[in-house]
Formats: sequence, structure tokens, C-alpha cells
Amino acid sequence: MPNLAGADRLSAGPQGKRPRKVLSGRNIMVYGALTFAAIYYLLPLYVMVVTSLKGMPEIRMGNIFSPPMEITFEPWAKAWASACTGLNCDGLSRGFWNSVKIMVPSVIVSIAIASVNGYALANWKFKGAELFFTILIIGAFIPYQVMIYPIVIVLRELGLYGTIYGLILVHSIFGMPILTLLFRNYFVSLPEELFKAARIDGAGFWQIYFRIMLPMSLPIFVVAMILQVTGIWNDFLFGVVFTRPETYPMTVQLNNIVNSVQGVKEYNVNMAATLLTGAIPLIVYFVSGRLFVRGIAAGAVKG
Amino acid sequence: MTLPISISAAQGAQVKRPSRYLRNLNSKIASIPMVLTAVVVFLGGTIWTILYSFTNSRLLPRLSFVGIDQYERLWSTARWMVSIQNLATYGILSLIFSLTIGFLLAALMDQKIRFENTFRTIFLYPFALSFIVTGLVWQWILNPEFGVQAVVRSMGWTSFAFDPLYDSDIVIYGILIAALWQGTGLVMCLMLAGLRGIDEDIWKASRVDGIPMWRTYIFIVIPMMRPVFVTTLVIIASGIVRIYDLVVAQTSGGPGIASDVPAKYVYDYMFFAQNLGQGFAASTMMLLTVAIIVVPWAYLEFGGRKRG
Amino acid sequence: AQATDLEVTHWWTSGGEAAAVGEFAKAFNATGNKWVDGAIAGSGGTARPIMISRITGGDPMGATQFNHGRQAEELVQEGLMRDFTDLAQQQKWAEIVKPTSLLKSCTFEGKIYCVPINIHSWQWLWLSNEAFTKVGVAVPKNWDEFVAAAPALQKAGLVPLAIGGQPWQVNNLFSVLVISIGGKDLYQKVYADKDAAVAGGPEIAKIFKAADDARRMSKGSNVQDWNQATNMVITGKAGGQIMGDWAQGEFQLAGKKAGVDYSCLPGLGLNEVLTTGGDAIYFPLLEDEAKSKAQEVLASTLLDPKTQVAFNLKKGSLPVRGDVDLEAANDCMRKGLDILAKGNVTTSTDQLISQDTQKQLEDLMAQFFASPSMTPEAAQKRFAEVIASAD
Amino acid sequence: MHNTVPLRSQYSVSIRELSLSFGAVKVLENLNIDIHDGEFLVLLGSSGCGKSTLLNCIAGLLEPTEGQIFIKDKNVTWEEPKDRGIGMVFQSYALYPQMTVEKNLSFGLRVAGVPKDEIDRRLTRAAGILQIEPLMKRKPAELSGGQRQRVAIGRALVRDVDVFLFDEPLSNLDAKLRSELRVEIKRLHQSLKNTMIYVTHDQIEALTLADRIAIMKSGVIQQLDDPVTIYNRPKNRFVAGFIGSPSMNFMQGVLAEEGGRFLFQTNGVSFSLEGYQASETLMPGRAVILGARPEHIKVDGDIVGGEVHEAIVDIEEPMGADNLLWLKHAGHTMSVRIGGARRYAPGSKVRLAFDMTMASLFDATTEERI
Amino acid sequence: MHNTVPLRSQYSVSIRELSLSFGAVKVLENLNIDIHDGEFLVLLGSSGCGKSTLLNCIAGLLEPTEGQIFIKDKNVTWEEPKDRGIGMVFQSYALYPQMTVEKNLSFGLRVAGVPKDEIDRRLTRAAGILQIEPLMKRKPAELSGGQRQRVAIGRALVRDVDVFLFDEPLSNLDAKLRSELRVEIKRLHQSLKNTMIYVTHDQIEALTLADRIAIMKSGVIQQLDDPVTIYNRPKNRFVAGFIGSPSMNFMQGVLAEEGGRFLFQTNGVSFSLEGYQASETLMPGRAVILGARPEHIKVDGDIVGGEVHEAIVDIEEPMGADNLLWLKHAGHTMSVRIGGARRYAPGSKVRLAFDMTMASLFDATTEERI
Ligand SMILES: Nc1ncnc2c1ncn2[C@@H]1O[C@H](COP(=O)(O)OP(=O)(O)OP(=O)(O)O)[C@@H](O)[C@H]1O
Ligand SMILES: Nc1ncnc2c1ncn2[C@@H]1O[C@H](COP(=O)(O)OP(=O)(O)OP(=O)(O)O)[C@@H](O)[C@H]1O
Ligand SMILES: [Mg+2]
Ligand SMILES: [Mg+2]
Repeated sequence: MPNLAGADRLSAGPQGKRPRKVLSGRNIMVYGALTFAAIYYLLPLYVMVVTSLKGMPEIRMGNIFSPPMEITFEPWAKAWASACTGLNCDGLSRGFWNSVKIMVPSVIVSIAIASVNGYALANWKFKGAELFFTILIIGAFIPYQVMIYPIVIVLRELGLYGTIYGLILVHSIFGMPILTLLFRNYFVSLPEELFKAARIDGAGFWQIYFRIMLPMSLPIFVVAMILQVTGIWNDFLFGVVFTRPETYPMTVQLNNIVNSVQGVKEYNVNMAATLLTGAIPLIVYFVSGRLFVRGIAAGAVKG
Repeated sequence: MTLPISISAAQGAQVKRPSRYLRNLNSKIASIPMVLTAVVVFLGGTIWTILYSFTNSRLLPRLSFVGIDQYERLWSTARWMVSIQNLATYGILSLIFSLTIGFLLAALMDQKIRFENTFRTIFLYPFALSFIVTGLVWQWILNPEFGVQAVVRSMGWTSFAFDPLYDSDIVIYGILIAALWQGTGLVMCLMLAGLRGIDEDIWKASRVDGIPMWRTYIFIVIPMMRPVFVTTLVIIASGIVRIYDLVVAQTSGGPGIASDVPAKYVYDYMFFAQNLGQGFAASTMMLLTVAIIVVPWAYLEFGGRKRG
Repeated sequence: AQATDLEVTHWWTSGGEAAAVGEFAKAFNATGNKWVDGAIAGSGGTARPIMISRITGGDPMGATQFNHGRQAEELVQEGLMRDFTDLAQQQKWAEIVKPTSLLKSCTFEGKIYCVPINIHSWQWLWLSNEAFTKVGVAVPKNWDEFVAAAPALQKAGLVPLAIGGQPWQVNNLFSVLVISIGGKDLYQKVYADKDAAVAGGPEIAKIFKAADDARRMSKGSNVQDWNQATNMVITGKAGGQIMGDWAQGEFQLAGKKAGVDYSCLPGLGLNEVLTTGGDAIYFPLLEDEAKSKAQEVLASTLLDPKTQVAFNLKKGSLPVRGDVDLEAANDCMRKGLDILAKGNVTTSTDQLISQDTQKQLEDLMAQFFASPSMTPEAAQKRFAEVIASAD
Repeated sequence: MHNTVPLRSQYSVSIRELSLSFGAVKVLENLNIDIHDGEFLVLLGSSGCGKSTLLNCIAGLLEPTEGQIFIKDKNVTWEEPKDRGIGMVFQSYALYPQMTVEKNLSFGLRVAGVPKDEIDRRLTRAAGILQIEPLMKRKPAELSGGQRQRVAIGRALVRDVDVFLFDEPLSNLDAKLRSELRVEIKRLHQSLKNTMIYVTHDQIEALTLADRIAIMKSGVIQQLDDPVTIYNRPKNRFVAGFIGSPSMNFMQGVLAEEGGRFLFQTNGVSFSLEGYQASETLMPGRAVILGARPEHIKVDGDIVGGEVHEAIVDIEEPMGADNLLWLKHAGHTMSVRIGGARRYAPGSKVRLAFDMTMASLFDATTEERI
Repeated sequence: MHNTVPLRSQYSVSIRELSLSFGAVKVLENLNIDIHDGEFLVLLGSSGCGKSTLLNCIAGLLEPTEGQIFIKDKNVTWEEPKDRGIGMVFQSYALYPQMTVEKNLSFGLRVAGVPKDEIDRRLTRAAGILQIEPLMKRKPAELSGGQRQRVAIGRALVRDVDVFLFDEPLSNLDAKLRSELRVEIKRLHQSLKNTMIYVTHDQIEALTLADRIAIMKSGVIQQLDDPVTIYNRPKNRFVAGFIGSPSMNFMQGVLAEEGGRFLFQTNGVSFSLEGYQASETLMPGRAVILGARPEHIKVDGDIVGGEVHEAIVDIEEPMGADNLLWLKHAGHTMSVRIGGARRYAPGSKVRLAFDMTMASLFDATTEERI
């Protein structure tokens, strides 16, 4: 059986894995391009951090890219605790807790509503549901500014204007289109037979939702949470229109601090304030970026 | 086949088809928030906006109709035309660049590279930041006195000029740079998800056929990713139409009105100029644009397919 | 009275402004109530929509700032604002508020709806003595000298005329040129009578020439906010700035002395006529009894002579009552007071034209100043069109 | 006729004039089926013919456009699935991934509020029948395909239902497991004696499991009979071609008569129809299709008598136990099944004879059996 | 020995000591295969055994960890796929969805810069062979499963390759189409006479198509032989059980000798092994496994002689042409294949006899054939 030719040929020519140079042209290109892009993406963050650690004299002297000669945390302290807007000189600190108080219920409520909507749309279609959904999706593209007046009227009629409930409602309304789309796509991608099996088992609308669908939906809930946390945290327009000064969220404080120029712009304080304001969403992204990508794949990209 | 007619006649008569409205009652109840939002806020708000665009409302909405006056004025306003042009330039470029860059990054990330997570996080983190923050940072970096221009000049190239935010002709590119920084990460994510969804066999087939990688991407993979591109396109496009915060944070529409965009025009005329009618007319035009983009897509996406 | 929190919204967030507001707060808190500061940064344009939304949305604040003029007109018409006629009569506002045009803009169908708190005039050219000394040119005495001195400044790497990027700055600068170079009549014809023929005529053409000069002189002032521009003058990076009297607050805060470190030329040193714009506090109609009471207390406090002095000194504006003594007033303020006393005043554009027209003019001016390729002739043609349709 | 008291009948499930459309697409058309108590009915048809749709209608997961459904003589057309006394086993098993086997089985009972000890009793019984006691604490992901299938059946079992519905429960499994579980389901039916309705597109499953088979095409039932009848006396050409693998051989031709004997003529060759039992009188000149299954054509040594023809071997497909010959004869290609040990080289000549007692004859236009 | 000029050989593809690991997981282990020119080799094995991995190695789509691959006597271990002279047909066909059939076929050629008229010539030929001329302007989405499959083959065909690789090309199709296309591939091979390597987990495909079958398990080849040998003389218990459906019947027992005759004893019953051709000398007392295929056990009327046992019918599975009986005998369940017309009721008694010439005997511990 084993032929001579084979035995002979064994010694001839290449064998096993093709040796690869670490510095192959392909690797240089791929990693080069990625690194270059990464620098572009990291540059602003670097500038923010570096600037926030410099004193004003150093900033005035010049180079925004040079590392601080003398690291000072003064700007951070000032941004957090003593930067002024009008007569209020307590920096971002108050806004932080306001933001938390606004964000937590808004995230919970908006996700709860959107997930139930998505579930109803995916599994319990009724006549006209698609129409409403389409309207909702188109709604996702309406510039918020356009909707301010109608929303003001709606809130006034509901008597919720200026309350945190009003703000939760607004966040739920504007989070609804994209979240509902995500949830719908996700629930559609779950095997329909599971849903049928549960119905035969006698489970109703809510039982199926809570006991079958919810436990299977972690990835999409993570995506929704990330989107809402960042979206609501970063919101400026609703935060400023629908709150009072004592409940201003952090972004409004940030805007106030940044735009309350006293003499020269205090870039270092501004950058520190910016970083402080962006900290929560940034942390959320750094911690759960991987889940985000997976969830996006499950909820957003179909076909 | 003999049919036991008695059964069908006797019992069939008894059992009535239940009302259509009561079936799946819970799902209907659960959908109330969505229906209300869709009908009252989005549809109602839109109709309300369109209706009042035919009035001469100033500070407060009033139903005193003036026909299409507001529209005539809108289209004869230089600033509106500038906004439209800016939106077109910005829109086309940002579509091209964010799709291209997003796709390129995704393609690079798809090369079975090391540190994929790190790179992905780096590309995605700006998405976590608000436009306000993005605008501030880039305003700072592009500031000719402190930013890139100053740095390059201080290195000896004193005639170097790069101050997009203070040059009417190129200010929109300054905004584009910041917008791409903020948004391409998400595009990359979507594209990456799309790439990962391509049948592995297609890649193998093209390798066996001896088709170079770049041609496979251009002629085979990209056409196959059409749905992903469409979804991404809609997401980007909606962002483009809505662009406001970034412009305000970076340039406030300046220099002059050189970086103005429709959303800012709407906002300014509704609130600064206290001419709601004009603002509503401009909004209506924006809504029209959105409808032209979104309705065909929504129809394809949700109208065609049915599932039981 | 019982201690009540009263939220007051305003857009006074620059250094001088904030210090001035502090005076109000201090005085109001002294009455046993509490001033809740609702500062919204980013100028009136950002703040007004928020204020209006809150009032129309049914969550009104205790009191809010608007400019003198027509900004709150419709809120009043809708009955959302509090009628202060009784209090005004009781405290004889009609007698103490000077000039009377100020109270007139608070009056709607015979009722008074706001409290004027200061007078701001726009027609000031602020000059950095330091800058001129540095390039060895005498500090100009009027606009023409200033234009003549510009090349010297430019050669020294200084910006002759600092202008911020906000559209309202250039728009008002233009109106200053109209009244200071063209005179009060021209101003009246354009802004009050909305005479399109005049707006398109040779006199305004001259103004546009001057604006063209200003445009050329402002090249290189890459700042956005007005007080950053002022800061350029304070630090000697720019020769001058055309800005309202509130710029004074910035100089003061920076410890600069009028006449020594900086000079001011009312009416650009040509036509010493000032417009009397300014701020007023409006009071939304509230349901809460206690708060309504506090509103009255605040209204009285605002007009109190002592508060007026303290506030206006810090703010750099002029008090609304003629019967207060501004001993502490500096050189520039005195010039203003003198002109006021002479009656060389006229109404401000805020009172004459609607916000809508104002905005269109802003857009035009912003474009004109930002694009050197736009000829004065082209700009004037559009100017005339806007004036023709103005209201 | 106007009797409102339901008559007792022997039927477990009855379907009356059932139609269902999705929008403009008619998926089911005017179906009538009666299923006996304890019967094992298989719905067989190619993909997309409406089998699952019919099953979902019976289960109450889809609403019919027209018609009625009776289970145990009760009109359940508008009942909720849970109130119909049915249990269903799905193709993908649809086990709740986050629950243990135990939880999976008891979910329906817990939802219905059945008392704890009753649940335990039923679980024990079902686990005993299906021999899944050791798996009770595992999650579905930790089970093999066959075990999952058993759990899925168990879920119907614990609910003590009258009718079991199966939607292609074996099609996700590999061939080996499929044939093992087929036997298991058959055994289960023999011991439980429930009514079972089983959807498949695999004819071997249908033939081995069914008491009766309903063959569907585009939402219409073509034939509803026991497997032997369906295999040997298909009602029309579709059924004949659908059942049997390799497929029945068909030849287009005309009827002729010669001395009282009927002949089938095609491409100049004629076959005697002696032994064929026609259901109607044959008419010479009628265009017909003759069908013969591969195992009903005998070659060489197997020929026991009758008319003998000669053919050429085109291709041979050895399948282990059998050997499939593809023969060319009179312009037709036909497959013939012979023992696995007998081999022919392509091109060689064989003699062949038709077993006309087992053949089928169809009208060429209506394609109905003659 | 150190000859660098490759010797001419009759082999088209040779694999030498091929191993492949994904990280710590060894997927292929030390494979050696030589494939003749024009041979049709089928790689058969259950899911996950490494068939596709091996095929991808041959195609150059995966790099082996160890070993060499020769195609047409050329060491191609490090060559790019396109330079290996191979064409590949994938399970999902991997047609480029947005290109017409024509473009699909010609894309590789155009990229390679083949002149226009040469492309046309090759397209015409391939289209002629595969009879897809009318489809040239359509897109893949507008083709049926069978047509797609042909286009996928066409893509390999136009490239004028020496070796065709197929990765389960039929497994996405329904049973009917599958059996049709099987015949077509066989015909194609007969006319093209290319070397073909075909991966499947369907034994019918393997048996019908292959010149030789390589049966794989966990990355190791268990037996590489022609189909008849594999079916009738499986090398070990795994192969025996894997090939044949229904599966071979196995009984555990011991060897005994009685008067020079060897016996197989299990559960107190003994079977004479007369007729069995052992490959080694039998030793009494050795623990062995007896295997007999269902068609090699005769019942009642079919018995032609030899030892006769009695058994009980457990279940009957009619499959149309055949009928499968599950019998209980001596504590074993065994399946027996009989003609489709003969039926037995469960519980009835049958007589059975083994055809020992066709049986297999395996060592109980090594499971190798004795
Ligand atoms: N929700 C729906 N809307 C429109 N058409 C549908 C829907 N569900 C099924 N159909 C169509 O109804 C027909 C029957 O579908 P059904 O699922 O019953 O087929 P099936 O016989 O079960 O096929 P398979 O063997 O593939 O499961 C198909 O043509 C299918 O396309
Ligand atoms: N990229 C990979 N990384 C790690 N393991 C892999 C990879 N690809 C395949 N495997 C493993 O290698 C083994 C063989 O896979 P392969 O695809 O060759 O199986 P197969 O025989 O083709 O099976 P099937 O019939 O399911 O296609 C499997 O156990 C699989 O899990
Ligand atoms: Mg189905
Ligand atoms: Mg495989």
C-alpha cells in the first residue's frame, strides 16, 4: 500500500504551515491603517485629558498636544465643585446627581415600554400595528426642535410640565422608535416556535413576556441600556427645556459652565467639565462595548 | 367521505366568531403607549406643525392663515438656501465618508486581527459622547490659535494654515471632521456585524476562483451587504437631517451664516426670531425630506414581509 | 412676609453680569425671601425659548428677564403675565422711570406688565489705550481717526476692531454705525419708519462703506462671545470694539480704569446719541399666593434706588430712575449720564422692529461680515428688502 | 338538523370546510378531515404545501378564515390553544432555553395553577414513560438531540391532552437518530393510544408511522388513506410520484385493444396490461400514463413470467442492501430495484418484465387513476 | 532519497501525514490518502468529524499544521487555492448573489485575464454539459435548488481544473431533488472523468457515487475501500454501524466451539457460524460482537436453509417497497427487512435464520473485524 513515490516525495518541498513573517506587507498595512485611525480617534481624548491637567498659563503658552509640565487637578476640582453660572457656583456636582435622578427612571421606563412594544409587534401582531410602527420609525427622524412645541402642549395638557415625570415621558417618547425597532428585530429573530409552545402551555401575553422572552433577551437589553444611558445622559435640549434650574442635568450645567465665559475661556476647566460629564457613558462603553457590538448585530442588522 | 353534518350544523351555529377587537386584547393594551406616541406625538405633532406653517404665528401658535406666504419667504431667504446647500454638502460627504471609513475599518477589523476589542473600543467610544462635547473638543483642536495650526506653525512651518472653523468656504468640512469622529464607530459596528453575517463559503469560493481580496469586497461582499448598507444609510441620513447640536457647539452657524443648517434655521426662527410660522414652514420642508428618505425604506422593510 | 423662594431666570452669565445679578439677589434676600438663580448661559437667544416654553408649558418661573421691547408681547396678550398696574400706580413708577419710553414698552393696552431695571446703550467704541501706545499712534477721538489708525495696528499684528462671531454683535454694530455716522434722523427713517427707499439710498450706502471698513478691520478676531472680544481690547490684543455699555463691566472686573487703561467714545465720537434699550423683568402669572406676594416684593426691590445703583454700577448700565445719585460712576458712565440728561436719546431697535426682522438683519449682517466677497452694494440691496418687509 | 345537543361521534378531531388565506394567498382550501380516536394521522406533503399551517390551525395558533374545527366533539374554532386539549411538539423542540427540563415540563401546569403534588405526580409519570429521569435538572443546551425531542414530547405528555400534534419533530436530526426516534414515537403511540397528528415531508416517516396518511399539495388534500393503499393504489399521478423512493417510473402512451386484451403503447412498443385492475372501463385510444415502481419491474433472473422486454443499463446506483439500475428502454429511462449483490456494468443488456398487478394507470389529462 | 524531482505517479491527489489543529483541538490526525486519477472518492462521516476541514486543506483554504498535499505530483502545500488546479462546490453553493449566472461562471476567468473569446468558449462548453444555457441571464435568486447546484458545478467546470471538490453539495435539497441530482453528478463524472472528492454524511450518496469511500471518525480514517467492501466487510464495528440503513443488528456474545463448528453464544442461545469467513483463526471463549444486516436475516418463507430460530414481532415499519420488522429474540431487538407486501401484526411469531456468509464478527474490545 504505501508507495515508494510517496515516501520519496515526503522529503521534497514545503510541509506543514506556511511560515509567515510578522512584518509581512499585509500586516504592516492592516495594523498601520488601524493604528493611524486609532490615533485620530484617540487624539481628542488625549487633548481633553492633557488640557484638563494644565494650568491656564501653560495653556496660553501654546501647544495643546504637549503633555502638561506641571500636573494640576485644580481644573477638575473647579469644574466639579466651584465653577460658576450666574450666581450658582457649585460646578457640576449638583448636575451629576440630577442627571442620575433623571436618567435612572427614564432608562427603566423607556426600556420597559419599548421592550413590551417590540414584543407585541414581533409576536402579537394585530391589524394596523405595522402602520403605527412605521409612523413611529418616521418619528425617529424628526428633528427634536420641531417637536418641542407639540410636546410642550402635550405636557401642559397632562399637567406634567416641569416635573420629572414629564421628562421621563419625553425620554420614553423619543427613545421609543429606535428601541422598539431594536426590540422588535430581536424578538422576531427568536424562534417563533418558542412563543407558540408557550401559548399552548397556556401562558398569556404577560407570562410569555416575563417568563420566556425576558430571560432570553439579555444582549438586546444591554444594547438598549447603553443607548438610553448615553442618550439620556447626553441629552441637552430636553434637559434644559423641561427642567428647572434646581434640577438641571449635568449637560446643562456643562453648557452653562462652558458658555459662561469670564474674561478668557478657561479651557482647562471646560475640558475637565467635559470629561466629567462624559465619564458615565464612557465608562459604560468601555465596560460593555463587546456586548454592545453583539447586541447591535442581533437587533439592528437583518437579512 | 361521509360528513357528520349534524356536528357542523348543530355546533357551528352556536359558536360565533369572537369580536376581532377583543382578540389579543393584552397586546393591544400593551401597545397603547406606542399607538399614542405614534398618533398623538408624532403624527399629531407633524400635522400640527404643518397646519401652523400656513399661519403667521409669531411667539405663540395662532391660527391666522396666510396661505403659502411663509414658504415663499423661506425659499427667497439667503440663509435658508445656505442651510440647504450646507446640508447637501455635509450630507453627501458625510454619507460617503462615514460609509467608506466605517466599511474600511470594519474590513480591517475583519482580518482576524489581534487586539480587536481594543481597536473596536477606540473607534466606538466617541459615540458615547454628546455632540456638545464633540463640538467643544473639535472647536478646541481646530482653533487656529491653540490647535493644530498653531502646533504646526510652532514646529517651524509658519505659513501653515488650517483653520476650517474660521473660513466660510471650508467651515462645513471642519464640522464634518468632528461628525465623522463621533459617528463612524457606530457605522463600523454595523458594517462589522454585516461582514460577519456573510457566508464563509462565499469567501472560500472567491479564493478558489482566485479573486483578489479587494475585488471580492467590491464586487461580491458589498453588494451582498445591501440590507446592512440600507439600514446604516437610514441611520446616518436621519442624523444628517437632524444635525444641530454639533454645529451650535462648534461654530454656532458661523462664521456669519456659513455653517448654517436647516435644523438651526428652524430653531432660530421659531425661538430667536419668534416667528413660529416661518420655523414651522422650514420644519415642514425638513419633514418632507425625511419622508422622502424614510417612507420608501420603511415600506420595503416593514410593508413587504409578513409573518404569522 | 413669609419667606418664599422665587426663581428668576436670566442670561446674565458673564463675569460683570453675574456680579450685578448678585446685587439683586442680595437685596431680595434681605427682604426675607430667597432668590433662586436660574441663569441660562449662552445669551438671550438660548435662554428665551426655554423661558417661553416654561411659561406656555404651565411651569412658569417667578420672574424672568427679557429685553425692553417686543419680546414678551404675545405672552402678555395671552394673559400669561402678571399685571402690575396697581403696584406701579401705588409706587408712582410713571414718575420715577426715566426715560418714559422704558415704561411704555412695559405697557400693553394701558396696563403695565414689567419692571424696567436698566438702560443699555449700544453706541460705544471701546479703545485700548495700551494698543495705541504700543504702535505709537494717538488714541483716536472718533471713528474716522480710528479707521485711519487701523493700518498701523494691523502692521503690529493687532486686530484693529474686535468683533465676536455672534450675529447680534454685527447687527447692532451696524445700527450703531447708522445712528452715529448717519445721525438720528436716518436711524428713525430706517428703523422706525421702515423706509425702504432710504434703506436703499445713498446715505445707507455710506454706512455700508463704513461697515466694509469695520469688516476689514475685524479680520483676525477669531472669537465667538462678545466678552471674549472685549477681552481682546482689555489685554491690548485689539485696538477697539464697538459694544454696548455692558462691556464696561468687563473692564471694571479686570481692574482697568476708564480714561487711563481704556477710552470710550459714545456715538463713536461723532454723533452723541444713545439708544435706550435694556432689560426688564417680567412676572408670569402665578397661582401660588405667597409667590405672587414675593413677586411684588421683588418688583419693588428692583426699582429701589439703592439696588438700582448697586446693580447698574456692576453691570455698567445706567439706572432707570433719574433720581438716583451715581457718585461712584466712572468716567464713561458719566458721559452716558450726561447724554441721557441732555435728552439725546432714542428708542432701541429692540423696541422698533420685531424679533423676526431683527433676526433677518442679523443673518444678513452676519453673512456680510463673514464673507469678504460680499460687496456692500449687494448687502445694501438685501438690507433694503428686509426693511421693506419689516414689521 | 336543528338539534343543539351535540351528537357523540367516534371522531377525536374533525375539520370542516377549513380555509385559510394570508392576504390574497390561499394557503388552505376547503379542507375536511375526520380523525378517529387514537388514530395516528400523518400529514405529508412537500415544503410549503400548508402542513404546518393546518397543524397551527388545529392548535389554535392561527385563525382560520373559514370553517370549523372540532376536538372531542367540541367546537374549538375560537378557543385559546390551551383550552383545546392539545399538546404540540415542534421541529426545533422549542424548549425554553433558560429553564431546566423539570421547569420546561411543568411550566404549563404552573401557569395553569395546578397544585404542587399533582405536578410532581405528572412529572414522575412522564419522566418514567420517556425515561428522562436523570435529565430533570439539566438545561436544554446540555441535552442531545434525541433527549431534547423526548423532553418536548414530555411537555405535551404532562398536560394530559387528548391530541398530540407533531410538526416535523425529526427533521433536525441526523439519519441515524431519526430512524431510532421514529421507532420510539411509534412505540409511544402504541402505549398511550392518544390521537396523534404528525406533519412531515419524509415519506419513510409517513409510511412507517401512520395509520392513515393525508397527502397534501398546495393546501388541498390529494388522498387520505392507509399507507398500503396510498403506496399501491395512488389516487393520482401526484400521489404516485410523491410516495416511493426512488420514484415511480412513468411512461406516456395510449391504450389499445388487441384481441380482448388491453395494451399500453408508447414509442412503438406495447405492453400488455393483463393483470391490471382498472377502476373504470378502459377505452382504446385514450391517452394514459403508465406507472410502475422500481421494485415492481423484474429483470433477468427475477422474472417469473409475462411479457419480456429488453433494455440497456445506463447507470447503476449501488445502495448497499439494494442496487438501483437506470435502464433505457423505448426512449424512456426507468429505474429498477434489484438485490444489492447483483451488479451490472453500464451498457450491458437486461431483460425486463412489468408486474402489471402492481402497476398504476392514470389519465393523461386529469392525471387521475383509472 | 534526496531526489527533488518528483516521481511521476498515477495519483491525482496525495495526502501525506496531514494533521491540523485549531489551537489545542486536534481536528485531523496524521492522514494519508492517495487518490487515483479520475477517481470518485467520497469522504463520509458524521457531523463534526473533520470532513470539511480535510477538503478545505486540499483546496488550500486552511493551512495544515503538519504534512503535505500533492496535486498532480506537485507539492501544493503552500500554494494559493487558485493555483492548485481545483474547483470547489459548496454546500450553500456560495453563488455570488448579485451576478447573473454568466457572470458567476466567468468572474474568476475575467479576473485572471483570460481572453474574451476563450471565456466564451469555456462558458458555452460548461453550459452545454450542464444544460444551463437558458439560465445564463438569471440571477441565483431566480434559480431552483437544482439549477443553483448546476451553476456551482459550472463555476468549477469553466476553470478547467483537474480535481473537483464537493462539500455536501446536496444536503440543502429535498429528498426528491437530491436523488435526481445524485444521478446527474454520477453522469457528469462518467463523462468528464475528472478526479472528484466528495464530502457527505449521507451514506446513500456515498454508496451510489463513490469509487472508493473513506469513512472518517474524529479526524481519523476508519476504512478506505470500495463501497461493496465497506458494506459487506466493514473493518470495524463503527464502520459496520455507520453504513447501512436501517443499521446493522449487533449482538454481544462469546465464541464457542462444538464439534469443529464454531458457535456464537448469547443470552443462552447459540448461533452456528457456519459460512462465516474469518480473517483470523477463531478462538473459543473470545468475547465478540456478531453483526447482521436487516436484509441478511431471513424470516419464514424466505428461509432457504440453515439454523432456524423463533422470535416475536415487536413493531412493524412498513416503508412502501419494504417492510421493516423489529423482532425480539433472546433479549435482543433486531430489525429484519422483508418485502413490502408481507405484513405481520405486533406480537406474532416468526421464524428467522441468519445468512452467516454475509454477517460480520468483531472483537468485543478492539471492535475490529475478525
Ligand atoms: N404569515 C404568512 N404570511 C404569508 N404566507 C405565509 C405565512 N405563513 C406561511 N405562509 C405560506 O403558506 C404556505 C404554507 O406554509 P406552511 O408553513 O404551512 O408550509 P409547510 O407545508 O409546513 O412547509 P414546510 O415543510 O417547509 O414546513 C407557504 O407557501 C408559505 O409561504
Ligand atoms: N475555526 C475553527 N476553530 C475551532 N474549531 C473548529 C473550527 N472549524 C471547525 N472546527 C471544529 O473542527 C471539527 C471538524 O469540523 P468540520 O467542519 O470539518 O466537520 P464536518 O465533518 O465537515 O461536519 P459537518 O458534517 O457538520 O459539516 C468540528 O468539531 C468543529 O467544531
Ligand atoms: Mg412546516
Ligand atoms: Mg462540513
